[in-house]
Amino acid sequence: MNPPLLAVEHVMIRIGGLVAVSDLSFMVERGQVVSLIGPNGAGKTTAFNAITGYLRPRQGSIHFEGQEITGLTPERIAALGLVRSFQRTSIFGSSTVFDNALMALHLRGRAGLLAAFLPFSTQQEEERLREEAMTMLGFVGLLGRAGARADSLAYGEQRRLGIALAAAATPRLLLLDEPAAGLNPSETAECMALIRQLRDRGTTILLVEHDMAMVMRISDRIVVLNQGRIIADGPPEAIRRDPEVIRAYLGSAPQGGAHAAA
Amino acid sequence: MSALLGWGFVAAMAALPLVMPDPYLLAVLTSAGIFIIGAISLNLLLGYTGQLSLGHAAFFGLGAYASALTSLGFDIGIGFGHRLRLEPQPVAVGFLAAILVSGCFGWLLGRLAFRIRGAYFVIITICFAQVLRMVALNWVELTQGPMALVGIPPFALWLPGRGVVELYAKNQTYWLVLGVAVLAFLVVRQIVHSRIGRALVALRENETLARSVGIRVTHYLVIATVVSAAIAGAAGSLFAHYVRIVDPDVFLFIYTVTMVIMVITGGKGTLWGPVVGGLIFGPLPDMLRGSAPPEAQWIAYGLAMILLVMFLPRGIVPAVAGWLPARRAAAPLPAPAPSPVQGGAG
Amino acid sequence: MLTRRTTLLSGLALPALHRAALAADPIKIGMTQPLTGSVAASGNYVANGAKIAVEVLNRQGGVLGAPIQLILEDNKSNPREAVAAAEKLVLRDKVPVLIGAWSSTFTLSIMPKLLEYKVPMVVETSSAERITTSGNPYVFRIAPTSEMEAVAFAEQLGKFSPAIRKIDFLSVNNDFGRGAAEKFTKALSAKGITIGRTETMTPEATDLSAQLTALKQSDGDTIFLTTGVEQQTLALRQAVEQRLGKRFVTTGGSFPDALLANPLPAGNMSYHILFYAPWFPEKAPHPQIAQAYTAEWNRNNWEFAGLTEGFRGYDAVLTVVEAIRLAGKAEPEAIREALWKVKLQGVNGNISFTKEGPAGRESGQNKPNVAIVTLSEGKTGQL
Amino acid sequence: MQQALQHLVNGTILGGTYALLGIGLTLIFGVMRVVNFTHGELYAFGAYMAYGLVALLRLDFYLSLLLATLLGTALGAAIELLLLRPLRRADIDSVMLAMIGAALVLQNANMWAWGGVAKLVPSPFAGTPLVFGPVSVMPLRLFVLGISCALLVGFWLLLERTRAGIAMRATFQDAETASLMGVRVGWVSTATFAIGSGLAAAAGALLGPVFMVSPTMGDLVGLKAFAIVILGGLGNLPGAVIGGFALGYVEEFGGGFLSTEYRDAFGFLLIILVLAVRPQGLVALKERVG
Repeated sequence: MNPPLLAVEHVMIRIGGLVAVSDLSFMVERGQVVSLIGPNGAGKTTAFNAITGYLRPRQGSIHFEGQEITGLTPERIAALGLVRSFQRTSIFGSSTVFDNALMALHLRGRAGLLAAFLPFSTQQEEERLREEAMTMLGFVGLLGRAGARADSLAYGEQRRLGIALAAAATPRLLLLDEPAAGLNPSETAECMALIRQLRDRGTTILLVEHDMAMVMRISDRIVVLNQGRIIADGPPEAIRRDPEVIRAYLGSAPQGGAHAAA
Repeated sequence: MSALLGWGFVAAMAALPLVMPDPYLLAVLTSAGIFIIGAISLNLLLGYTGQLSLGHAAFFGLGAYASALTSLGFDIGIGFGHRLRLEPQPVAVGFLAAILVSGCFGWLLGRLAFRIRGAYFVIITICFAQVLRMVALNWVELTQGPMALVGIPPFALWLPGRGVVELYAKNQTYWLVLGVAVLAFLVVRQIVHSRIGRALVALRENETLARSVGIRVTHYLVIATVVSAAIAGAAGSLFAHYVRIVDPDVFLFIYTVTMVIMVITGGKGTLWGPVVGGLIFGPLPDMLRGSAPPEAQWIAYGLAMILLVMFLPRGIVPAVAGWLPARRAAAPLPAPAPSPVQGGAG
Repeated sequence: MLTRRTTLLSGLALPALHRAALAADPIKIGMTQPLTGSVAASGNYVANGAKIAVEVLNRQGGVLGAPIQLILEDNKSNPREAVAAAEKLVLRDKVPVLIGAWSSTFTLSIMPKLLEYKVPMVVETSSAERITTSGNPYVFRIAPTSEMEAVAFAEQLGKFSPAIRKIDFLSVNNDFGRGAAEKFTKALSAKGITIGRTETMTPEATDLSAQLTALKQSDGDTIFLTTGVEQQTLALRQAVEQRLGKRFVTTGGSFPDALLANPLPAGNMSYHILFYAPWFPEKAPHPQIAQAYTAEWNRNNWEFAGLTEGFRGYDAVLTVVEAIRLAGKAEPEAIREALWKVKLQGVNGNISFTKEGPAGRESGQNKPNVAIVTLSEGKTGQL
Repeated sequence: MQQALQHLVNGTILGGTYALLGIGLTLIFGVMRVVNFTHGELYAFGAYMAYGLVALLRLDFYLSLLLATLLGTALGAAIELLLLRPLRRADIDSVMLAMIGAALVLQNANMWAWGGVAKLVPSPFAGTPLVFGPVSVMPLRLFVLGISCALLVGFWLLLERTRAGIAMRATFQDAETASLMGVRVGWVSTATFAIGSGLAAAAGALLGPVFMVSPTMGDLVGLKAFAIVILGGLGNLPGAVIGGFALGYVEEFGGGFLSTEYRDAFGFLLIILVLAVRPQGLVALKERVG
């Protein structure tokens, strides 16, 4: 039997003496959209950072496609096919949108130092990368802005570019950190459509999101974190009815809780 | 600047000795040219990776020593009764040795400093140059210490039909330095426009994001440091065979400062920045000669640095490129033409 | 001669000849000294000495009926700038003769350019042996080498009481300091003196306690101190702090003048090898010349201590101008040949050049005089 | 053994002065993220002011030291207002280059004004050492050590006990939050740079009489100050004191027992070692990811 795409087992993380995540275990199966939710400070972003190598867990292990990735660097993990987006807008601000896409396609290229001096050897690769970049920009609807400086884009466009950058190299698992944060309802709808398209393309998605309506509609499975540990794990309908989840949200979180209870 | 304009500029510089055979002008430009090569190499680090190396004179000096020692030969004890000997080699071998040795030390520093950014990198590079200076000063058996390596042969080139020719005349050394500068420029340009260059710019602009899309920080920083150090070593070699004496002062901080000024005032992260900055700040000290008391010349030099940084913080080349109307704004989709990554006016 | 030069330099030197040949123009002398940077103090002293020599000579009518013009370029205490300064003087100002460049390193960096442009240079301060032994026929040194200084000193050993038996060195870590330690070791061990340890210091160092404490452990009776004025002062003062209780002899011709106004505590006497002792101009080899130099210097209200080094520039200009007079024209090759014929009375003594280095490519070397001055409680005396 | 004792005393005295040099630099870096290349020149400035006041104007020695420190503080404030404030939004290398330019200007202005010849500053202290058994020390150097310690303690009190100090520390830790809490970061920067410069000038005024005063005296001192600050951790105040003493002892014992030739290299070697072995311990701020 195949191992799950991502398996997080008994992970504990400390940040500056505080336990941010105490005992985290969950799995992500291929082809799903899984959401990681929880009140503010529950440790969602910390968990993301641990999975993608930006933080090293104190205990526990993380496996990707059966291979242990605990303690690997972010770039190694990305090379294995696990890429993330960031909560704060994260783009290469002073480069053009098109160059942003090309940079994000790093893993799709091979050319090394020697190739830089043999332009003919890489011509084919460069052409292919440019095509892929255009395709990706078309996919997120930014083709018309390819020549603009990335930091001149509107906020919603920058968020979409952020997702495009993470998805560019066609990872097998894509971690999206609050992709809809700060978006208006129509932009949120576009964002949801984008996530569905990515899933249909064969990319498994692990999502952290505050917008409960969106989470409930898009997720195949939801994992609920509170105070550094998992309090529930199941399909949306089950989570909606879970008493502990309701208590956690009503007890501590001002926003989002209403959605959950609704 | 389009390629045509660039080659036109090179042709004009190459024709200069024929049009204006003033040996003093050529001497000043040759000396400036050597430091422009250093600045071009520094720009790869400072401009494209964002790492400010204030120990760049270390690579320059290593190149100078490596080249001088290879062409002079040496015979030193390496402990346990063994000796390491080298017979004097042709200057061209020294030039290659300079590139190799500096490149190796670049690798070392790149590995050593791979976790270190910003001010820490600045200071570790300063320390690196200082330690090398102390070694050059005190390893008398190899370097002659403060007594300096003298009698270094001038450049020699193998020319078809004429055999090996020593380059004494001003215009010949000028052309050689110009040639190496063009090569250095092309090397940096190729790297900047390649996949590696994109990775470097990505790391500079947003390291966290760059790592998340799989760009290996250490790997690319080390590549940049090695190439940058190797080119600086080539400049050091030219310096050694031009001045024909090498002493521990080649590691002086002021040499690094000279290169940093060229890069930043010209426009870091633009291919032409170090060239433009170098053509201003290279000859500036010589142009100031005789104009005022020596201290005042230094003060003018310092003030020029400050004013340029304050009024053209991004450097001359980006500022000029900004004035040129709408060249970039009107640019259509970059594909399929090769897209200069942050190439500025390059 | 002319044709060879023109072919070699592809015609570049030709304008220089034309310019210099015009008799009505002033006759130019190029000089490069460290006027800024770490060794600027001494460089300015030497430059001042040269300036007053030019004034004195111009008052007497210049040379060959033309006034003398001194063109001074800063070498910024660094070898690259030394080369730049020399090229500017030769190529832009077309000077037929150079004086320079204080430190041995700066002089050595200019030397290939002398061969290239075929311009002679009078070396006024640098002490490294190699300057005159490397086969550069354009170099004429009036300054003593460390070896000459050591040998001259060894002749005066008998004047010390109690006698010197074992010596240590405290040397600045450069050409000058290391060279002196080597040559004094050679000259003095030949006289049966035991050699102890050698400690070095970087030129910029101000705290010498580690070196001095280490030297205290030696059982030598005398320490030879070779460095610039500033470090001489520091070392002598800090030696009192570390209670070294040894005799100090400074070499190299500079004098820690700051200790005149701020003397060391009573009972500390130091010895200084000088090439001109301005306190006793009447005892100089040619008192009249020395007094003229001293008077001119004081008229400018320059620091008295500068006299000990300024004479180098003064004597260098006297030498160059005498060579121009003998040559009868201000042309590099003629001046070079005339320099061999110079027989002159300078502040330091008689100046004339003997041949040194490989046959056929000899450099000129003058044999200067040495004076040993004592300093105690802010008062100088002669040994 | 006697030698070791003397080295210990020498190292302590040297370390005290190094700590004084380091603390101003580390403060400025910590609050302003500026690598201050004018530090050595402010040191030289303080020394020249002390020389001018004591030797030329014949003012009282102690008063002169105080005035020299205040003048250094004023010069620091001027540099901050004229140079650093307009460059607040510039990136680190532009600021560094401007500071190097300022250092060139200051050094050569010193040279122009005072000439290249080194000066001795007369002091009222006896020229004979105090002797304690096998070790000896100059009274002037004890005075300098005492004042250095007093300045370090006074400075610590300023940071801990005063409103200005609290504002500085807050900026030190997180400029953004500090400004949200009502700290006027601009003026904190000016004050910090002025105080850091004042400390450098004080070090110069104190050490001028111990050593000598010359236009290039700031060069080596500037480099040493970097060494001290890196040893202790950039922006770490107690670290600068520890780094100062560490460098003093390393140089003194290394120079005394290993090799005087490499005496000045020991500090730099130590830094490279420290940075190579424990870079993570020295990288001051953790980036927030996400």
